[in-house]
Amino acid sequence: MKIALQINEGPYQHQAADSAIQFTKAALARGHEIYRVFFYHDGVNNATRLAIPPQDDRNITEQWIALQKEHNLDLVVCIAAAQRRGMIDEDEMKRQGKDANNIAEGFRISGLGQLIDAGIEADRLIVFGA
Amino acid sequence: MKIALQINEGPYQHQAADSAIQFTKAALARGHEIYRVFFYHDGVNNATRLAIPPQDDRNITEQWIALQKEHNLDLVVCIAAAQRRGMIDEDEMKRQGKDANNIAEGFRISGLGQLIDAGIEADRLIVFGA
Amino acid sequence: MTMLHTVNKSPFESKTFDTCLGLAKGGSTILLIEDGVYAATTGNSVADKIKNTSDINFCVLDADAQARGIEGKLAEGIKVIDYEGFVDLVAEHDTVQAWL
Amino acid sequence: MTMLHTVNKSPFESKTFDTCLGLAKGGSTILLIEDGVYAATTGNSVADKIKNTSDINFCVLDADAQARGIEGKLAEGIKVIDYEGFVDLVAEHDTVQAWL
Amino acid sequence: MSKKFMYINRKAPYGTIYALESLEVVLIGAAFDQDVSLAFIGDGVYQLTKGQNTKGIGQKSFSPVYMALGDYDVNKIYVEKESLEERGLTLDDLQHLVWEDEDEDYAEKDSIRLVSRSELSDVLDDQDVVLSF
Amino acid sequence: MSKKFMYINRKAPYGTIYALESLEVVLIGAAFDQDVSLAFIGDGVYQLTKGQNTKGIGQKSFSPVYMALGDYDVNKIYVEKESLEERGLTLDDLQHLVWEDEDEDYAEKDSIRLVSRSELSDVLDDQDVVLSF
Repeated sequence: MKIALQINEGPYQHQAADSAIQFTKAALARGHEIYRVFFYHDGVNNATRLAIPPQDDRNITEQWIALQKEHNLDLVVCIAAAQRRGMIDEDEMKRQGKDANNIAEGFRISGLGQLIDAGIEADRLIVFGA
Repeated sequence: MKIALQINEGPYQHQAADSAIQFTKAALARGHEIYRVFFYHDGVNNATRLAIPPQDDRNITEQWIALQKEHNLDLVVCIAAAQRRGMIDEDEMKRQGKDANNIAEGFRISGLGQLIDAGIEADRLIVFGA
Repeated sequence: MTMLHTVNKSPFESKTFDTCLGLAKGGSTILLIEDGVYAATTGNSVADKIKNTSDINFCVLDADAQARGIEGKLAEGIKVIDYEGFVDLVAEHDTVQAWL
Repeated sequence: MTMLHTVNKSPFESKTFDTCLGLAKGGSTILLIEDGVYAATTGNSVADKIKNTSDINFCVLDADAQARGIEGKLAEGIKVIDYEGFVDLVAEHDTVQAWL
Repeated sequence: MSKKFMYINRKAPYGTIYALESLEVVLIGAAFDQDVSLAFIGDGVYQLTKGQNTKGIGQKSFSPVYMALGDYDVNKIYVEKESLEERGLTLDDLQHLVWEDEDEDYAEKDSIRLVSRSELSDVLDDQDVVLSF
Repeated sequence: MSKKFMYINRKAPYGTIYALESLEVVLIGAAFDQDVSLAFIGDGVYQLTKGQNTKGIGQKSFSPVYMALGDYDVNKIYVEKESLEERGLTLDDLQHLVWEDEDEDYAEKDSIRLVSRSELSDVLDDQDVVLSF
């Protein structure tokens, strides 16, 4: 079955970001396809490559990157939400005249249409948030 | 009177970030001193210089920067909270071996002791959060 | 000592307002801000709680009430203040407790 | 159609659980996750609400119950499932509604 | 094949960004030619109230956008009766949202459907995709 | 001059980060030689419960840190009785937090003070600085 996820909250602040990862791992283990993970609202903050969590703690972004590599996940960061919150990739950086970017490899920035598309194409859409 | 603020939430997601700015402006207008603004939890996300909010919307970080310049405010970003969330300045970038930084000019990264110090030295401490 | 309490959650979705009311001492002030301003409206069960608490001063932040279009529906006895009034309340009370 | 409802807020601080209970149809499933798992504990007013709702299946996520140390205090009739069980519930029901 | 999309709005406006950013999805989603409904439950009903003036809080008001939903063919807007009552509100406190029915010579019709909890429960049960904010 | 610092904890652990990051301030703050108290109200009482095992959720458990508070001279821990009762909990469900009293030959004493809402109200009223999480 094709399952899509929407994540509304940033890493560490709310457990929603953790639950989404645990759910994704279990869905893959059960043989389902993860059609897309859409990061919306503060959820876009999961995509930063600049975080340095305590060494004895989990690294949420690294977990997504590992899952992405292993299962070729489509990790989409909402562009409108990302712009408000200072999450940008190299293309956006150049286009907007900013001097740095912070999106980790494995995530792509795209529009809200990708969320609607996930709703249409996936068999199930599940939202994690606060 | 010396007033210190603690801000627990990021910009745009919760109104707390806006309320803190409006309160700060009003406190300055009433002749009080803002002893320190301490950004904690997701509040550290207020300090990014990479955000590009919609043109017809407010820019929360720019508002802090303007207030900082005009009133020489002490804007402190909690280092532990910032590290978890990918908010880093140039020094931290070098120290941690990261390839970019995102903290806006006018903010400084420091430890939780700065919050306790604010509690001790300021006449009032007020918390904005969710 | 006197305490200023701020409440920024809607009383219809969160228990925060009730918790604040339960712990606020007589003579203290409760300031409703952000989504907390809905507690200041009439015609619902929260209005009765405020009405029955005569020894606490209730204030509502004007800008937040206007943003939500409720300035014409405020219960009696609730004082409307602006951000500078908020600052004055902070200065006038000994401590500030934010019920987040 | 059958619906899976998820609740991730504590029923003691938020009205979310009540809202979900009010709108969930008979035959649907309510899965308690994150801080929502406290609704599955005994000896409080929430337990009675669950007890009196016989036509809805209640589940609680094991990892979240264990994290909060409540696995020994779960009310009767609440099914304990792991993350893979969560996935199975998603697959078995036609839609998923997250009560955030 | 068209799917039934339901956007569930349960948060008050301005205190958090969910109401605004949900509205952004609804507008984008309208281009996808699906069957779209919106539900306003709990504090979500406050999103539709009249007279919102955000000048003092420094945020942009998105209240006028709800009036435009009809132009995007978003015209099934369910408001839970019990949520209104609990807050001391009536339908008169909400904006009058309308749409023009092409099939009936562009007759103006109400978009808001006041439903009881039990009726709304049936509507929810009939959806294919539920987006929650 | 020493000030009275009160940390108010009202959120359950793990669901949000407030409990953990508040604990980090308390530990840092302990070095500042102020008069420190902690209050656990509402869902905050869940922070102190026994038997927390976070292995399954991938988060680190900070439950053991509460046991160490006594070593940092943080030994005024107020728990609201009504909050416990509402949740079907008793003092036995909480960790047994203790501290050693130097002035009484390091006698072990309880850190948790079970107080009624009305007593807690008086304690709050007596503080100079209140940090809320």
